[in-house]
Amino acid sequence: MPELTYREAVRDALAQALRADENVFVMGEDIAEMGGSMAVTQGLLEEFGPTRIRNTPISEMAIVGSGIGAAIQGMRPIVEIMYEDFLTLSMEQLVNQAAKHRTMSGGQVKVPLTIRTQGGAGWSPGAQHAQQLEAWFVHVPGLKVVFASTPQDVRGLLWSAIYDDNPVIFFEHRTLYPIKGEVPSELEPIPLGEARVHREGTDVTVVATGRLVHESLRAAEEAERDGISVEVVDPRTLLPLDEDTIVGSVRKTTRCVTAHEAVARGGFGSELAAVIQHGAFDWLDAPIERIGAKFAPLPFAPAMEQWVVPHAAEVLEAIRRTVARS
Amino acid sequence: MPELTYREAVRDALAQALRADENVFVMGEDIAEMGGSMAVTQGLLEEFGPTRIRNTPISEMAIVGSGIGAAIQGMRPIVEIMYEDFLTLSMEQLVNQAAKHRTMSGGQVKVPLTIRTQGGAGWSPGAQHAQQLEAWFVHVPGLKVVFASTPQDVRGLLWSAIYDDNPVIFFEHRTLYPIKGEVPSELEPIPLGEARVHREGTDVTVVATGRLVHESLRAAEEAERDGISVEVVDPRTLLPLDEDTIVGSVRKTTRCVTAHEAVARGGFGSELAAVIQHGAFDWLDAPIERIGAKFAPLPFAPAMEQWVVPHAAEVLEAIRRTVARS
Amino acid sequence: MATVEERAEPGRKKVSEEVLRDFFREMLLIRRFEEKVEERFRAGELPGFLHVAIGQEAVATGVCSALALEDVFASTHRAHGHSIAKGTPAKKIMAELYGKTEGCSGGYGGSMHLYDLSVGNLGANAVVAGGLPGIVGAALAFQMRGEKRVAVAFFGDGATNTGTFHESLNLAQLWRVPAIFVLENNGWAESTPAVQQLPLPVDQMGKRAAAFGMKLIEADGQDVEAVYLAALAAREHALAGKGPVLLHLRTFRLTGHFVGDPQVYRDRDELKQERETKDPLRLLGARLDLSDGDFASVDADVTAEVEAAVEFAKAGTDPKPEDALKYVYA
Amino acid sequence: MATVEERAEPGRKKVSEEVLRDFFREMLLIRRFEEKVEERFRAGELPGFLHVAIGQEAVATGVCSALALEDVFASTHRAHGHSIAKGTPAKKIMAELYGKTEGCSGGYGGSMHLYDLSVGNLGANAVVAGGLPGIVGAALAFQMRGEKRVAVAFFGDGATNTGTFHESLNLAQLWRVPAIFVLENNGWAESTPAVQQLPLPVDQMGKRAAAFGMKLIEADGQDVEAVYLAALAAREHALAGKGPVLLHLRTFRLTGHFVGDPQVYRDRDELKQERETKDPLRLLGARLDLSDGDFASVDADVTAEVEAAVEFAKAGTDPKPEDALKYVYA
Ligand SMILES: Cc1ncc(C[n+]2csc(CCOP(=O)(O)OP(=O)(O)O)c2C)c(N)n1
Ligand SMILES: Cc1ncc(C[n+]2csc(CCOP(=O)(O)OP(=O)(O)O)c2C)c(N)n1
Ligand SMILES: [Mg+2]
Ligand SMILES: [Mg+2]
Repeated sequence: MPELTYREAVRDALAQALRADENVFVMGEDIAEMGGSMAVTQGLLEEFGPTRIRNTPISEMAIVGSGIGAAIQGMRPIVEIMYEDFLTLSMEQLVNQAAKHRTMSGGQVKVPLTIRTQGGAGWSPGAQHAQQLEAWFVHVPGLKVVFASTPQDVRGLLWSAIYDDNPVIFFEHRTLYPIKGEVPSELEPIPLGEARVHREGTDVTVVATGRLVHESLRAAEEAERDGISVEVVDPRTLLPLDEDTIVGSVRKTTRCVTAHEAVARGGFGSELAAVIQHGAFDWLDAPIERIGAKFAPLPFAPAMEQWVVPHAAEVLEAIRRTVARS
Repeated sequence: MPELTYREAVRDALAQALRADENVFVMGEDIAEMGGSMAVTQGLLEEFGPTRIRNTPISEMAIVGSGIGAAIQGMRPIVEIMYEDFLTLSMEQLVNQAAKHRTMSGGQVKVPLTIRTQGGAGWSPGAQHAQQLEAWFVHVPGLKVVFASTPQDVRGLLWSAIYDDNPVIFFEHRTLYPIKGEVPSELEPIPLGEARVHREGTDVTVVATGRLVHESLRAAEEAERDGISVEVVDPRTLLPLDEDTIVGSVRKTTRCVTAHEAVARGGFGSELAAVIQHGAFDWLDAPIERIGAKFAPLPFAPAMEQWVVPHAAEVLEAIRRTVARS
Repeated sequence: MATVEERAEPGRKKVSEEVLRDFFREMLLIRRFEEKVEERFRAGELPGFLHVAIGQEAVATGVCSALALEDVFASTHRAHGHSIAKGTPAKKIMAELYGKTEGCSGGYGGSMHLYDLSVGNLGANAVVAGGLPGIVGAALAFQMRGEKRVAVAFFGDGATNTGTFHESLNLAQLWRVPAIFVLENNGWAESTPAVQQLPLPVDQMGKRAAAFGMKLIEADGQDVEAVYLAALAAREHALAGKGPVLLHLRTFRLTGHFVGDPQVYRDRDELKQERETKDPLRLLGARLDLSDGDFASVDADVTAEVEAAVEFAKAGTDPKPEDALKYVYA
Repeated sequence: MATVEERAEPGRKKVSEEVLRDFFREMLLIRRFEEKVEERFRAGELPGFLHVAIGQEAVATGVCSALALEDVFASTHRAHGHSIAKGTPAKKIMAELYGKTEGCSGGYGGSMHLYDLSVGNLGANAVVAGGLPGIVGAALAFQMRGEKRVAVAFFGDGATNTGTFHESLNLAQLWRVPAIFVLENNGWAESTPAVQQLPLPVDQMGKRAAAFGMKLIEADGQDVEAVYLAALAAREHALAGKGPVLLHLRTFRLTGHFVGDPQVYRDRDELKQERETKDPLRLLGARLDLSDGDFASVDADVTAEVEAAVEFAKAGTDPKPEDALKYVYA
């Protein structure tokens, strides 16, 4: 199996989708000549030309909204919002328009739009360039929400998102772009709505997304040295959620930690905890521990930033806390 | 004690705050001559004049943002966003600016801004005029979030919000404006961050917000006829959350139902469930049941609308489910 | 201000009397439809939140008559007229207002969310300016595929204050997409008069086109012929690949903002005067020199159509509660 | 376009040579500061995301010199120059970039969030146009309290495409608040050239004022005297209660968008030519006819200040991790 970086995997999915269907096109800020602020779209302009690889003005509302309009006309636009912090500028179109057109029209309209975005701390950008906002969208019927953590997943899921007939908000994590991983030689679409069990285990389940998948795998290895067997599950699609796999895992292990980089309060981990405590109530041997960023806007100074967002150590401590309960 | 409607109680808090401090002013769409689309600000223009009671153009971003700027200069602006669905248009200013200025400035800046808004289903407005979006803001450090359910609470909490030195998003529920209730003859500020126990009980705790407080009280009365004793708690302030009162109540009753009108998935009830399962794990005798809107954009036709949003009946069923667990 | 060439002058008679009579019929249909909506709302039969466009019928008819079936549009909270004028049968709209499955949005939308893809209605929008970005995208799709179609957005003067308006026109002009932005300038945003919400004098709102270098065409929104000619010119411009057009139409809202609005904020005399001098149906009737008999026969005809629409709607099917979940995803 | 009276013509010499020499010193300080930032970033000493404004110093110095201490401003991701020019000591800014508690934002902000309330810096903003609405609000507060102060927003040509820009200028003009909107038009939004992001020709961005009926003042952004005079005129206008001003300054970004930007998208020859002909320091140096000795002495002076700033910053205190929670609420 070939190896790709996460960045290359995104690019490959885009390129293949662009080749496969002329209705697919990409638009966003600085995605053409510069190849995007994360260098994800590099080379696409050369292959597909400026009609299909479109730089836009700084106008997140119009970017998303024009994507919606084109999608309704049968295109499959992929729009890039440079940092997910700037999704705040397009919430109206995402929430009131993209998510609702289909229901409001009584099923006449389809919105096959993909909104790619990225974020994440770890590089001292300050408070406005590193938020993790996926939880908001899980609260919005009509949207689908994906957050991919590996090269293989990001490629297979992005393909499915592009060819899904619904608006999909597709989260990438900034610090994952350079990581490498094996991918199938042919792109294999990964259905939306299926979790991935990264590691089987018997004592605790860690349900993690994005960067925290990797931190959790690290924590799991550490825990194993202490004789704790950890199962690591990545929902990958946050909406719709693969409750069966997640709840099934916790029923097996009887303990659970949720882990994401987003602020813990009101985060996706809360939704997970709510679902899991309900579905695995009779199985649970310990309260579900939620790991997420501490409750503060992200400060600039590295010492504070690193302390605010979670790492393997916090996941490991939480694992230990759940196991300490008899 | 005098009786006021919820609408009058909001108006009274505004009027008293305007009288007490000349830094207080009100702005929003159609709040002046018309008195607001919910008739809440009626009469304020006459008493306080057009400088302090300001109609604005339709520009939710600028309304919130100029409120922030004025607040930083020492004013205490109260801005009204006509329907909370339109908060989607000001998310950038709410989340990236209002919530973060204080931290980003290393404590130099204060933002004593109140954002009043309202929403809620039950009158067939369709999908874009009845969302309940409070859960999003609970995920944003730096904001405070209030959702008041009675005349007394709405008056006392609004006063505290206006005089709080932080940005407070203040949710009112459309269908509550006409309800009546007793209020203290002198306005008594209610501290932010304190839950209210509406009704004591021993078998189940219902933690409810907004309209669902009233539905839950109705359900509790019904349940009592079956010999089930229900405690009803309204957090009132969603952020910061009075975990002690809520968790304490569930430790006592050993069962819990959360109830709000917002979509259940990813809603504030998930945060409550996550907190409660953690804090009351050893006490819980049944999984926490979450009641919220079903997973759909709100349809127009009354039969569908009524089915999507929850009422006393759903709360009652959930109460019964928790009690059925031995 | 637009040059004289860009203005469709009211005096310039280019439309045959026959066509004008058709316009009259349609405008009267819209009027009677909305009067019926007001009546049925007051009778407690119609749920929800309703806005009529009484006084603005010439805009709906004038613009939509200039469009082809394959052209698309997005409307606002004030959508009945646009929807009828673009070709959705009145009965399907009425059925929607009654929340029936026979409605043009299957009972899911309501008055503020009328859709009808079969005639290019991409949806009315209850968020001010919410439909504009989508129209840019629709026009972009037409441009990318080389289709000779235009995409049209209706919106009010209040909407021009939104960031969404600015971003949409800006992007449309940058990419020269075939879009027409129809500014239906009635000088009010709900209760807020022009002077309280517009930094430009109400008649100079066309200046907003200058911020984008966009083609501006202006016409008297109470004169259906002028509107029609202006819309034809706008469509021609857009289809010629010359880019989008801001079509500025000054019009008058001769009723409340919403059905049931007591209009406490409005000067009674002014309103009365506007009703007497600005009613597009009166103006067109006078111009056509309709006899009482002529008028009565058209009126009977459209009134019957509206009555039939109500019958159709009332006889319609209520959706099942659990159908709410039917279209969350495609 | 602005009338001739509204233009601060480059030729109109109104500023004494002494003042121009002060301007020169400050602009060189900004230049050396930012060169040092680039150097320290490449050396791996500075965390985060940095943007310098090399080539745009005349804007910072010209505008801020026209302001009083009690005037306030909001800046952008490209904030070092504005901050120095409004009076924050270079060392406090450098300490911020090093993430120290001695920094002007206590180490919480970083380069994109420089604050200094003591000199009226209400904060740099990493969200394009994010600071504009707040400036309207600040100006509103001044207006309501009858204070003779102006509030100033800096932003780029790219920012004029945002809805936030439109809503802010619209509201400011409607309410005639004493705000100055400084459009620092360098013809680029990151890698995207004017022609790909602006529907108007780059030199005609002043037309955006027409959408609001706002006063427009334009000047050559590379000529510090012209900028200064234009800013003075803008301030006078705003303080006279005549409403806000769009101050359009054409300028040039003589470096990458961010520190480390390889500028693959940029024509090398053009950049080289711009560096030779558009550098505001060269232009001012030539005008002042500075001798090599003069220049060297000013340079030594500001370079020493920058070195001292680095020393100060490096000797600063790192915040404690848990201080992250200190200012979540007031
Ligand atoms: C974003 C948003 N803000 C506020 C409202 C409430 N609202 C509905 S219609 C309206 C006035 C619209 O004025 P205009 O655009 O001129 O249209 P008109 O009603 O005159 O046809 C307002 C403020 C809304 N629907 N959407
Ligand atoms: C809302 C938003 N969208 C995108 C970005 C990413 N971004 C940062 S600077 C920039 C270009 C800004 O261009 P301009 O306003 O002209 O300022 P300049 O960089 O030229 O000084 C972009 C797109 C952002 N910070 N905020
Ligand atoms: Mg209007
Ligand atoms: Mg620029």
